[in-house]
Amino acid sequence: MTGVSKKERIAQRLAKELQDGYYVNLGIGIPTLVANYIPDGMDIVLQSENGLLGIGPYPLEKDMDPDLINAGKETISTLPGSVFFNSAESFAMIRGGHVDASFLGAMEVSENGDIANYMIPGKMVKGMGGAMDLVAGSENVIVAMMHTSRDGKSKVLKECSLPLTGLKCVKKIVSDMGVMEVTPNGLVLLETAEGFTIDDVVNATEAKITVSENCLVGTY
Amino acid sequence: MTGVSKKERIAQRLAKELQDGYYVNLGIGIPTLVANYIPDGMDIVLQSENGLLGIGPYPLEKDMDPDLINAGKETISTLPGSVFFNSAESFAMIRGGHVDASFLGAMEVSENGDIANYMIPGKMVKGMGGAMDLVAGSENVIVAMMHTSRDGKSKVLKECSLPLTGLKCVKKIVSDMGVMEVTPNGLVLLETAEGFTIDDVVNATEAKITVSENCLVGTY
Amino acid sequence: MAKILASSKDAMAHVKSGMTLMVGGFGVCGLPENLVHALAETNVKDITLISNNGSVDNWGNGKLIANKQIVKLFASYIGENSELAEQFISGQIDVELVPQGTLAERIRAGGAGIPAFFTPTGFGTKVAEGKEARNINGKDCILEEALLADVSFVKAHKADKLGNLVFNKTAQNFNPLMATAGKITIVEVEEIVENGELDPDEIHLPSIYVNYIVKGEQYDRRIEKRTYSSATS
Amino acid sequence: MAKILASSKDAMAHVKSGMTLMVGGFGVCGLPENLVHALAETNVKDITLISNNGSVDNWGNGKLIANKQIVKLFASYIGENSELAEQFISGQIDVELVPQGTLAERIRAGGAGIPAFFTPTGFGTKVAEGKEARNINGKDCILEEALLADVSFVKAHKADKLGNLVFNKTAQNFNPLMATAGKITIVEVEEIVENGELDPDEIHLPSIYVNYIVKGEQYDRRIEKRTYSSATS
Repeated sequence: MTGVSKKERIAQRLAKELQDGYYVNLGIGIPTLVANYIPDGMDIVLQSENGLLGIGPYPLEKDMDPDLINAGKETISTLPGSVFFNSAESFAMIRGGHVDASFLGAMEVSENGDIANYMIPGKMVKGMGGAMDLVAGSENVIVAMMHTSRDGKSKVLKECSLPLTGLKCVKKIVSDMGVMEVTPNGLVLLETAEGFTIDDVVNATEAKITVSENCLVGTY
Repeated sequence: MTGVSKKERIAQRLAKELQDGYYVNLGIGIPTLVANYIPDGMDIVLQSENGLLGIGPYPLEKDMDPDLINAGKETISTLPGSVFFNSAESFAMIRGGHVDASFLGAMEVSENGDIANYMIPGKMVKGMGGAMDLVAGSENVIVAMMHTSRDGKSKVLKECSLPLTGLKCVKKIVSDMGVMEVTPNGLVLLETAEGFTIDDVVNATEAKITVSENCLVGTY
Repeated sequence: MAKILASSKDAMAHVKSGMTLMVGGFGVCGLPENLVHALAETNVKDITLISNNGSVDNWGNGKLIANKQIVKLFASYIGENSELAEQFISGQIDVELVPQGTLAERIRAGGAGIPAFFTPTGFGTKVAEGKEARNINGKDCILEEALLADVSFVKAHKADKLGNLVFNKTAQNFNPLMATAGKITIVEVEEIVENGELDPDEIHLPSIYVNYIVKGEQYDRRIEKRTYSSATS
Repeated sequence: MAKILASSKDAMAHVKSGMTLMVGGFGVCGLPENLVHALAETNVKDITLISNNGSVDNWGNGKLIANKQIVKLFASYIGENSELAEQFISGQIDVELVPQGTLAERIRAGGAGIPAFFTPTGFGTKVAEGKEARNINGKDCILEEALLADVSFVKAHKADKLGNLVFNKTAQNFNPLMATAGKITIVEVEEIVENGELDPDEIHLPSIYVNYIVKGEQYDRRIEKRTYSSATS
C-alpha cells in the first residue's frame, strides 16, 4: 500500500480483468485510471461513448484540441487505428454487446447485481449519461467502488436504496476491500485487498455474501 | 407523338412534376427515363436506394466501374456533390420522408391509392426490392404506368387484385392515357394524353373517376 | 439543397416561441455556438430543448437557460451548470433525463421514420415508468418513441454548397443525427467548399437533410477540462 | 481485434451446416465473392442465407443455391436467377421476401442491440401477415424483429490490421450493416494497410465488429448491366 492510494489499487486490480484483444469502456473516476495499468504487450482498445474507439494518452499542452475529448470531457489524443463516429453508432456498439467489458463506478450495488450510480433524490441529479446503456449492453459489467460510505455504512447491499441504473447487470465488484462475483446464488467473495481479512469484508457488507473456497487474502 | 414512344411521353409528363431543389427517387423502367427530361436550369438530385445521392449519366465505356451502379444494377457515374452511404442510411432517408418525390411503375393502382407492383402469384415473384419502403416513406408517390393491359383491361381499379405494395400511398398516376390525382373523394382526371378524349380515359378506367372542371385534353 | 445564409442572426427567422429545438454537441464540444448565441439575443421563448447536456453556465445552452428561454429540456446529463440545477430544483424548468444511447437512438429513429423501438436500456429503472415493457427473445425491453424537432442546430466542420457535411473528430457526436430529425435543419460550419471538393465516400451527412448553412462568425475553441501530459513524461 | 487469415479457404473453418449466414452485396456489386465461392467448395449445407439478392445464376449466392447448400433465403429481390426461381416454385428452398429498407434496418437493429422496431413499411401487405400492427402518432406500423447471423461474409475495399474498414462507392450497401450483425464477421478486402493509414474520420466501419480479415484471392470485377454512353454524346 506504500504510496499507492486506494483508488489506484482498485484500478490496478481492475486491470487484471482485461484480456488481450478486449475493447473496453472505462467510466469516469477510478475506471479511467485503469488506462495506466494495462499490462505490457496486451492490446486493448478503449471506447469513449462520445464517439471514439482507440483513446490515446493526454496530449501535450500545445496539442490540446477542443474537438478531441473523452466522455469525461477531458482533452485526449488518438492512436494509429483510432476511429471517430456519431453517438448513435457509439451506442449501437455498446447496446449491441460489442464492447467486451465495461468498468464503471457505483454508489450502491445489490447482491443480485443491481446498480445505482446516477442520482440521489433531492440531493444530486446529474443524469445517467451513457451509464444505463453501458450496463444494459455489456455482458461484462465490472464495478469499481468504495466498499463503505464515509460514515462506515455498507454500499454493497441486499437491495439498492437509490434509483437504479440497471437491474441484475453487474458481474463483478472490485472495492477497496475485496473482489466479489455476482452469481445466481448471490455474492461470492474471491479476494481481499491488502490489510483486510475475510471477516473484515464480510462484516462490512450488508448483502449476503458467501466466501469462495479458494478465497485469496491481500492480493492487491 | 411523332417518333416519341408512349413510355417516353409518360416520362416527359412525369418530369413536369419535378420542382427545383427536389431530391427524387426514380424507379426502374419508365421513371428512369425521367432523368433525360429534367428541365434546363432546374437542380434535381437523384437518389439511388443502393446507396448514392447524386446519380450522374451513364459513363463512357472505358469508365464503367463495377463498384458504381444504380438500383437497376446499371453502371452509372457521379456528379460534383454526390455521396455514397450504406443501405440502412439510404432507407433512413427514404422512410424518414426526406426524398421529395418517388416515381415508380405499377401493375395496378386502386382509386384510394393502393398500389401493386411486385408480384403475380404463381407467375412472377421477383420481390419488392425497395418499393414498399419508397411508397411508405414518400409523401409524394407518383406512379408511371400503362393504363390498360395488353388485352385492354383497366389497370386503374376499384380495388387491386394483386398483392399490395402499399396502402393509400399513391398521390398521382401518369399513364399513357391521362393524369389522375388520388383525392379523399377518389380519382380525379386532370389531363389526357394526346390522342385521347376525356371519355376515352373514363371508359378505359374501371375505378370510379371524376373529371376535374379544369381537365385539359391532349397535354402530352 | 441547402441555402447559404449571410449570418447566424438571419437563421433566427426560422425559430419561433414554443418550438422544439435540437442542439448538437457533447458538452461544449461540437456545439453550434454561433447559432445558439444568436438565439440568446432574440425574444424567442418557451422552447423545448433536446440536447445531450445542459452545457456550462452562461455559454452555449447555458445562455438559453440563464435567459429562461427553455421550458423543457431532454438531456442525458445536466451536471456542470449551476443555474440549470437551480431552475430544475425550483421547478422553473422541466427536465426529462434520457439515457445517452436511447437519446441518440430516438433522434436517429425520428430522422429515419421509425416511430418507436424496443431497447433493453432503462428496463426496471425510472426511465421505464409509464412505458410499455416486453420480453423479446429473452431480453427485457421498454418501448421508446422517436424524437423530432421543429428546428435543429448543427455544427459541422465543412459543408459543400449543396449542404453535404463533414465533421471533425469527436465534435461529430449528436450533430449528424439531429440534422436528420429537424423539420428545418440549420448548420453552422467553419468552411464552405465547392461541390465536388468533398470525397463522396467520406461525407458524413448527405445534403438531403440540410436546409440552411451559415459560416460561423467566431469560434471560441472552448475546452471544459484541459488535461495534458508534460513533454518529458 | 481482427485476425488476418491466409486464405478464403481457411475462413471456412468457421462456417458449419445449419448456420445462419449473412452475405453483403447488392446483386453482384460488393459481394464477398472469394468467401462465397470458397463456401461453395465445401460440404456445408442447410444454410439460412440473409442477402439482399439471390444473385445471378451460378455466381456468388447463385453458386450456393445451385449446390443446394441453402434451405432458406431472406432477400428483397430474387429476380435474375432462374435456378433460384425453379427451386422456389418447386418448394426446395424457403424464401422470405423482406422489403429492402426493412431488411437493412432489421440487420442494423441486430447489430445495435435493438430487438424490435415499428415501421410503416409493409403495413397492410403480405409482409404484415402474422406481425403486430399498431398506429403510432398517426402512422400505421408493423413490428419487425432484429436479424442476427452466426457468420457474416463482408466485402470491403481496404482494412487496416486492426480490422477498420473502408468501402468503395456503391459496393458499400449492406456490407457494414452485416458486419455488425454477425457473431463471427469475416471480411475480404482488396488491400490490407498499416494501422494509422486510414484517416480516423473516414473509416466506415470500426474494427470492433470484425473477427477475421482475408485478402481476396481474385476479383472478377463483374457487372450485371453494362450501360454506357458514347464519347461524342
